[in-house]
Amino acid sequence: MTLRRITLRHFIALCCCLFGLFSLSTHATESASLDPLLAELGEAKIKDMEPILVKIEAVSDETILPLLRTLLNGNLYYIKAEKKVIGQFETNGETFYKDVFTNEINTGIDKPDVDKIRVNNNLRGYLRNAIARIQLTSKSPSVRENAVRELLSKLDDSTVATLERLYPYESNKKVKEAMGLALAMNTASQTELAVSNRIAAIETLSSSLENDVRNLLTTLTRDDNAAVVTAANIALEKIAQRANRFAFVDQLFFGLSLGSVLLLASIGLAITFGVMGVINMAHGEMIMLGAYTTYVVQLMMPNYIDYSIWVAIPAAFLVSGLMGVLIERLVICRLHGRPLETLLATFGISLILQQLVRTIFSPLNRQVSSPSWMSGSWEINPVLSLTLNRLYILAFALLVFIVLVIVLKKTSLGLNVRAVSQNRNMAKAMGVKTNWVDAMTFGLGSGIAGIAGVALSQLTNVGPNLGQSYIIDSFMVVVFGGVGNLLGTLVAAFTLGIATKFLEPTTGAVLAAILVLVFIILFIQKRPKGLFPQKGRAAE
Amino acid sequence: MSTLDSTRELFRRDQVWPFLAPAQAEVNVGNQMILYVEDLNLSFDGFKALNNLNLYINDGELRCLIGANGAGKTTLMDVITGKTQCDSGTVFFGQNHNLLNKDEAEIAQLGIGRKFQKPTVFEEQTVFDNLELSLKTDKRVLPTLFSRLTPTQIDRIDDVLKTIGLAKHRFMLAGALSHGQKQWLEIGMLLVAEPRLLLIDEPVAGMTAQETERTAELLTSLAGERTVIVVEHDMEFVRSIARTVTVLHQGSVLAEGTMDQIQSNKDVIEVYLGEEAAAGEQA
Amino acid sequence: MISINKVDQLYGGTQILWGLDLEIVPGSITCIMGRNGVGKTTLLKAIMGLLPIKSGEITMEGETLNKQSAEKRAYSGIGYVPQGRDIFPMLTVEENLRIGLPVRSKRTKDSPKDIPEKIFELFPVLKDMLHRRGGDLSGGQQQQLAIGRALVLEPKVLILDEPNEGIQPNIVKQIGDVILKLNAEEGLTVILVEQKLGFARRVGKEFRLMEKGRIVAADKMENLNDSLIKQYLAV
Amino acid sequence: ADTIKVGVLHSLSGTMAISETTLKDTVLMMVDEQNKKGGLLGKKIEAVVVDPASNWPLFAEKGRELLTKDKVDVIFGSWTSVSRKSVLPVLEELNGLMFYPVQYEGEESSKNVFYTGAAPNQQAIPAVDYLMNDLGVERFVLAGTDYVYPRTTNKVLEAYLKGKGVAASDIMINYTPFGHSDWQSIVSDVKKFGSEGKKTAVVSTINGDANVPFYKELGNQGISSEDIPVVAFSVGEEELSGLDTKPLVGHLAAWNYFQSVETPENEAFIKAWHAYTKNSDRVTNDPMEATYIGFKMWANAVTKAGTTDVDAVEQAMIGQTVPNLTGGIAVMNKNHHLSKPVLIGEIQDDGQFEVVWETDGVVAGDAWSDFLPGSKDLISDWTAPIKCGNYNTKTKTCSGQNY
Amino acid sequence: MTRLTAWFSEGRSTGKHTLPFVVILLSVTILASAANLFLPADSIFYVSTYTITLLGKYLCYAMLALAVDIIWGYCGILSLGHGAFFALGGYAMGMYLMRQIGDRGVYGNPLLPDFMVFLDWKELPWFWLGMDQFWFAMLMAVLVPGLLAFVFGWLAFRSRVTGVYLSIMTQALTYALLLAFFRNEMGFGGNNGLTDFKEILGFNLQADSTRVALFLITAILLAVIFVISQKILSSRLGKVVLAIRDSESRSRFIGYRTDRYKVWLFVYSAVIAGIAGALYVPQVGIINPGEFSPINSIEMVIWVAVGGRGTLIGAVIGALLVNYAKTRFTAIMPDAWLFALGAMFVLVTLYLPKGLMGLYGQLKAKRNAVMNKESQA
Ligand SMILES: Nc1ncnc2c1ncn2[C@@H]1O[C@H](COP(=O)(O)OP(=O)(O)OP(=O)(O)O)[C@@H](O)[C@H]1O
Ligand SMILES: Nc1ncnc2c1ncn2[C@@H]1O[C@H](COP(=O)(O)OP(=O)(O)OP(=O)(O)O)[C@@H](O)[C@H]1O
Ligand SMILES: NC(N)=O
Ligand SMILES: [Mg+2]
Ligand SMILES: [Mg+2]
Repeated sequence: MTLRRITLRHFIALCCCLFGLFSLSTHATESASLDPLLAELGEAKIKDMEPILVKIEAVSDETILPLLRTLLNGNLYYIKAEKKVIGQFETNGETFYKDVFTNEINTGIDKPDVDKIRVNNNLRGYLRNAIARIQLTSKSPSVRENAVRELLSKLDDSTVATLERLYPYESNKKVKEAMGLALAMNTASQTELAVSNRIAAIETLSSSLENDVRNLLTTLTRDDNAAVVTAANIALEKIAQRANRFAFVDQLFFGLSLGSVLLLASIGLAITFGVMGVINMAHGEMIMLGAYTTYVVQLMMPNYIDYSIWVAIPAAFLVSGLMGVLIERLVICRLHGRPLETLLATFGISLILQQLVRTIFSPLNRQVSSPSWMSGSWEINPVLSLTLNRLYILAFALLVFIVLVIVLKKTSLGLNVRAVSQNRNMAKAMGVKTNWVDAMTFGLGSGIAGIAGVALSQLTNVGPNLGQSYIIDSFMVVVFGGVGNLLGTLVAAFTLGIATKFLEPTTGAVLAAILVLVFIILFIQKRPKGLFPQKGRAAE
Repeated sequence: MSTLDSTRELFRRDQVWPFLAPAQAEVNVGNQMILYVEDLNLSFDGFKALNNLNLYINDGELRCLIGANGAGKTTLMDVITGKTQCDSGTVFFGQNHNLLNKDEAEIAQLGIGRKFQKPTVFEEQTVFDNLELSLKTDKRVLPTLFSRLTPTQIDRIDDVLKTIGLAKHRFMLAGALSHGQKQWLEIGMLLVAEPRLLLIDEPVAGMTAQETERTAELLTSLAGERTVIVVEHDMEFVRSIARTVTVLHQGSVLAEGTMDQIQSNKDVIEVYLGEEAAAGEQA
Repeated sequence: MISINKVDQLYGGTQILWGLDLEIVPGSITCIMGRNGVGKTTLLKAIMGLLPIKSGEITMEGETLNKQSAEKRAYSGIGYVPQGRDIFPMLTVEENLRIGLPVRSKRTKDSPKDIPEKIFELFPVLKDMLHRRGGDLSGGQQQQLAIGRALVLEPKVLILDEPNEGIQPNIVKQIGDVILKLNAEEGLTVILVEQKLGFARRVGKEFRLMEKGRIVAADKMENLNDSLIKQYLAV
Repeated sequence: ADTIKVGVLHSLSGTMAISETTLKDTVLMMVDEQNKKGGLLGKKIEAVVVDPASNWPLFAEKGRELLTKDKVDVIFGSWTSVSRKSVLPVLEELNGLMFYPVQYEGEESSKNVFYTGAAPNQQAIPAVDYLMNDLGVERFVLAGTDYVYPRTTNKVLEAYLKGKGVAASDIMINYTPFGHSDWQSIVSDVKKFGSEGKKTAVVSTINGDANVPFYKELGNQGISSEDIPVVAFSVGEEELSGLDTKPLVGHLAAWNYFQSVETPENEAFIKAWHAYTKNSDRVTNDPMEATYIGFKMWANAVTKAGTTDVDAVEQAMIGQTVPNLTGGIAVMNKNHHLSKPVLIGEIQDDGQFEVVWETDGVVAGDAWSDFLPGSKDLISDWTAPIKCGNYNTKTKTCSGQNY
Repeated sequence: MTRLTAWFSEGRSTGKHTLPFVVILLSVTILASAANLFLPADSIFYVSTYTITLLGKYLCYAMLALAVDIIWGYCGILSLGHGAFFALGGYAMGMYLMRQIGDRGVYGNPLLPDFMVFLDWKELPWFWLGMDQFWFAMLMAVLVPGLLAFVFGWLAFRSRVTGVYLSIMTQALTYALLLAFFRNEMGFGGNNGLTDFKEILGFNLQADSTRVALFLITAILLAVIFVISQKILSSRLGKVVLAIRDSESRSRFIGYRTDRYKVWLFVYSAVIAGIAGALYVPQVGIINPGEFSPINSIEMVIWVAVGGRGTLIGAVIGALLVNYAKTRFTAIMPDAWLFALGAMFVLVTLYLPKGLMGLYGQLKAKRNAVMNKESQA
């Protein structure tokens, strides 16, 4: 272990010097020394690969980046026959091979000819650092900045030396700041330096939220020098204060995000159950159908995963909506005036639908990929980052909600369905096409459940039990908000989401769930008709 | 408030602590007055349904309550029977029962019966059972479990069935009755309960002329022993039973007096009767 | 206008209407009378299509209605004011009235965005209560709303089931005037079930007496005499 | 009887169907193959499939049905521990024989059950050894679904880690309900816990359905396997097939079998499986191998005993050997647990595992953990003279079952 | 006249089925028991122990269905959480049985059940104390569900929580208990629950005679509860209960404190559910938090609906039939039984609005009509 560290450091130092010396060297001169190394790499076992990589790094410069990246992503292959490496790429579902340096497409290669060069976690860590080291001199400021930040945790002498050398020439403010931070960290940790310098450095550090800074400061609280300890403590305190504020925002976001999931899951039910009065136990399965639709859509357009969502949303709406219309026409419409019995029938339907997907798609979960634009997170600062998929889903939930409210407010459907649910016969006598209204409304509610399925497929399992896991929550949200009140559903979903997420850190997930349930039970005692009750003489 | 004051307040001599008061005290009608409604106010989202309403009903009186649609008659009954909470005011039954802190069942058990404007009966039970349920009996859980119909009770029900003309339909489900029959059944439910005070909301709606007459007779015969408050828009009917008539308007009393006085009251004519009706619409 | 031929009607096992015949002439005001429970409401519901009839035929302007759903009949021009009002309780007064607008626009060929002003002229109280829930209205207000709601449809035939139940005298009078006015000015055909003789006499032009699910007497209103009343209306 | 009957007691509906259906198919495939080879003892094997529908009491009922009505000679079944615990009394009462193919918490050894899945010492302990020794992990998050298997495994691990000098503050334990789907706060806590300077890893005993949202959240919060590797004991190829594995590459799992291991046996097995399911995309996994080994051993034992009589087969089972699909030989020990190799694999973007570490030889399954105070002194030995599943080596007594 | 007969055959007839039901129930169970105990296993009339336990389980479910029907069918309170009471009763029994294991557990600890040893608990939690006494455990089996029902009902009915709000709250209740019992800290064995029981009152639970005895006791208790419930529901209290179902506010206006009626009926129903649970556990051999799962509670409602709600006999028949169907379907078509069961629910709802008992009523009405016609002719 130690031995390896030393060699590593040695080589890093070496390669840092090389940046300066050979920054203009050409690919041609390198490849001569590179090729055998690459061949070696292709033949090596995972555990023998690191030294080879160190050597590769030592003899090359920025031009090696594509190679390292390809390797990091697991796309580097080795052509045994030619003793050459090649990158495998995929565009629109087609795999092809190209030279990682020249980007020349090599059409003469088939899958059996090549072997994947596998990497493991250690190698990936190494590769990332190597890339960062190389990128310190990248032309793009943001790449340089990331490189510096990447290296914060690995500040060894040579890196520091490089940074010190690059620092005066750095023109970009942000990069310079990051470098300054790294250097300050270095200064702060050097016990041989003057105390006043160290304390000044610590003060600089106190404005950063980087984890590495905090870890360094924590170590410094055990420093031999009392003044340094005090300064470190003060700085830590300052950082903690800022971090706590962001932690609160973080938690709030978690709550909103959970709320948006609850909202999506229950909004369709707010229509079929809340407005129409159908105790729709098959609601969960409508969500499930939506999720499976997403899966099928992705199957049909494997090369356009990024766009598949845009197809999946309308498709899921149609599939679940049509299924809803079908159920309404075949079953629900015969149960008018018997709302409790809709529970029985729709429960039966939910069993059938579950078994149906189990038969068609197997009982196993299906794989739904996330579009690249929905993956990852939006890093606001080192302690606050919001995951993109959740952010989109939050926005999406609100959008669906608004659209729904508009549909119900601005079209006659909303009015008619309420009239029908309050007095079917009288609605008929007023010329309302009750059959049509019922079918459309149930279809709308189901369709929205389907859309919810698309969103949920991005977060959780797509399997036959998907619906089951949301049905109870959905009913809870609708009832807590007040049956028949869409706004209530919205508020209830977010209330429950936020409450859960603020409880969770102290109580743990299980207890939080229990407490929220108990809270709902007690709350309903105070407000027996939910958050937004239907008022008036007729409401009882 | 000083401690002394609050202690005094606590031990005021004119007050009995609720838990010391006898649970089912007789209704005290010492002043010949059975119902006191004072300064009653109630508004729904800013709309004043009852507006400083005062109303006193004598024991044994038959009082007609009229007033425009929406004047607050039904709402008043809602407040008296505990269905609706008022914003301010007092409602006393006799001198000793504050109705405002009692719930519907307690009020009913005190002897206040009500017929609703829209007939409400237990649709899935027979006419007979509807009446049995309304009998004046101990209505607590255990006594109800062990009670059996006594012959006198059965006779009582039979009597009432005859009175309301549903003897033939005694075993029919109440839900299958026509609108008018339900009205009668509801009156019957009131009768078997033998309440002290009857609040009757539009009893003759949907009844034929003869039935209306019969209802009038029935109600007149009840008065004296019982106190009856009737709300009705059928002026002919009101005239045939009324001794005192109170007119409500926009949540407060507009006029009170005999039928003749009322019929000639300009305000009443304007807001309620209309010229012709005041002149006495002839059949 | 509407003719009813040999209509039988059952509730479960009990027959309510027995081979009932009834002819409603266009532009008439026909008053159907009878004791409680003889089947008046049942008959009106059958005309409106809210109850399936067992046998017989109901036609309107020569076309059979038997197969038509209630909503179709609303489009064909039948307006219905049910006994017990049947207001949509959780809809506001305005919404209660708006429900009929699509039918109205189809029937009048204009496409009104708004509730016709004449409804509010007839029942001013509805204007004040426009944003209150129907179910919160007082009984009489609801009755007015029910009539107003039927008039929004601009019907050819208006079916009224005891429309004066619970309505204050001056408005009863007013409703009578409205019926007469619509009948006179727009030729509205009216089928009216009414117990109160005074009103029936004032408004009705024809009367039909019912007993045990059959029409037992029919004539002009002038000819409704005491013996008939004694025979069919007294208890 | 003219056939030998094999009962299949796996849930085909309900929450567990997702995992158990595959095992039902595996048993059916094994039965098929055996019949093609001429059956057993000259008789055809007949499979009797029932559906206990993920309902635990139904496992007992269906078990009884299989044993008394269908008179099966052996049962292959159960996944969750609770379902096993539910049938167990029935098996012991009616002297049935069951093969249990799933990794579990240990602390059990019945005369009537053979445990072909991993005990904690065949999965958990080697996995943390790997984390500590090879990855230099110093902090551990023990995350699990709140039920017995994770609780016990974590208890074992906690004791083990503390024994290795890991401070209590460097162990974070977290339990979540079944099917937990909102992992935001927990993953964020893990992230914080892991960013405090020491190399951190997550040891996951998260069950089935909760895994997909867990890994998705990991991916989205940008926790890469280099920063905080997750080593899971309940995530296999089948679970991964329902997941987009790109963001998960590099996370780990510890099993006794991976589909990616290239041996002739495994190749044959996978081929047979694809042929049987008529689907070349179907993956194989560890409980399938456990089922495979169990079935082979049972067939051998029946042949050896010359009868399907439970007592005879039970004795004949002990010492049975079957080649592992991953190489080496599995041995049935006296405690009804197997000796098997332990492998650690990294998730690849094709949903397969790349073996990154394996034990030198096989590890014998330990029915009673050496790291739990209550069971330190217990051993299981179903051979004479002890013949007991929970024999206390201190008191020299056998508690519980008396046969 | 026809109305009168209609009244006799419908309105007041609830008590009419009682005697035949009790007779059939008891004779079938006694015959089955005898056939199990005294006939040789190869006799065609032999009833296997498997069948006996299965029937015993069905009877427990029937009792549970009765409990659901009493409050749903008669009082209109749709409880989607009755499984909670059932499970609590079951846990009480399970705790007793667990304590009876004594030192025969795998760890041989005389005091602590295995799962506590295993989680390294040192002493018995307070709520386990006394559970080794049969009488005490049985008291708890009715008291705990009863008390929970009382507290919950008292809160909910007094605040006038009704309709779907109440249903969903009951669901929340059982769901919360489900999560709570899953927690190992609770001291009820977590997900694994309580199992591996050895004996009850000194009788070996595995013995056929014990199983038969449990089965008979279940049948007898079912009969007793049936008769008592019948009596209660045909008393005036029964009418009040129906009145509450019809129109609760109207009942209040004639002087009934409906909340109290509802609370007591709810408690009664919960106690029955608790008893059913207590009988269920020794027969199936395990109690686990899964019994709290909301889906289970929904299923109970469905048994009642299939049988015909508002008739006690319907509830019993529904429970027996649906569970029998489940047993058969899962064995005959393990891959497709959910289709069959689901379809059954849908079809029953569509074509038998009042459940099987409604069908029975219709058939009888038809026959009566035919007979009436004949007699008139
Ligand atoms: N819950 C409520 N919300 C809003 N307004 C209400 C409510 N209840 C009653 N009102 C209003 O209060 C007024 C009084 O109603 P009330 O029913 O007491 O009238 P009423 O005198 O009984 O009339 P009618 O003779 O028509 O029955 C009406 O205008 C009604 O719209
Ligand atoms: N839903 C029903 N089920 C069974 N029978 C019914 C039903 N509705 C009405 N009936 C019966 O049908 C008969 C006629 O009822 P209908 O309502 O038509 O009478 P009506 O003439 O309108 O009486 P009213 O003047 O009281 O309104 C009544 O005897 C009633 O008992
Ligand atoms: N044994 C398990 N994984 O439950
Ligand atoms: Mg009124
Ligand atoms: Mg009528």
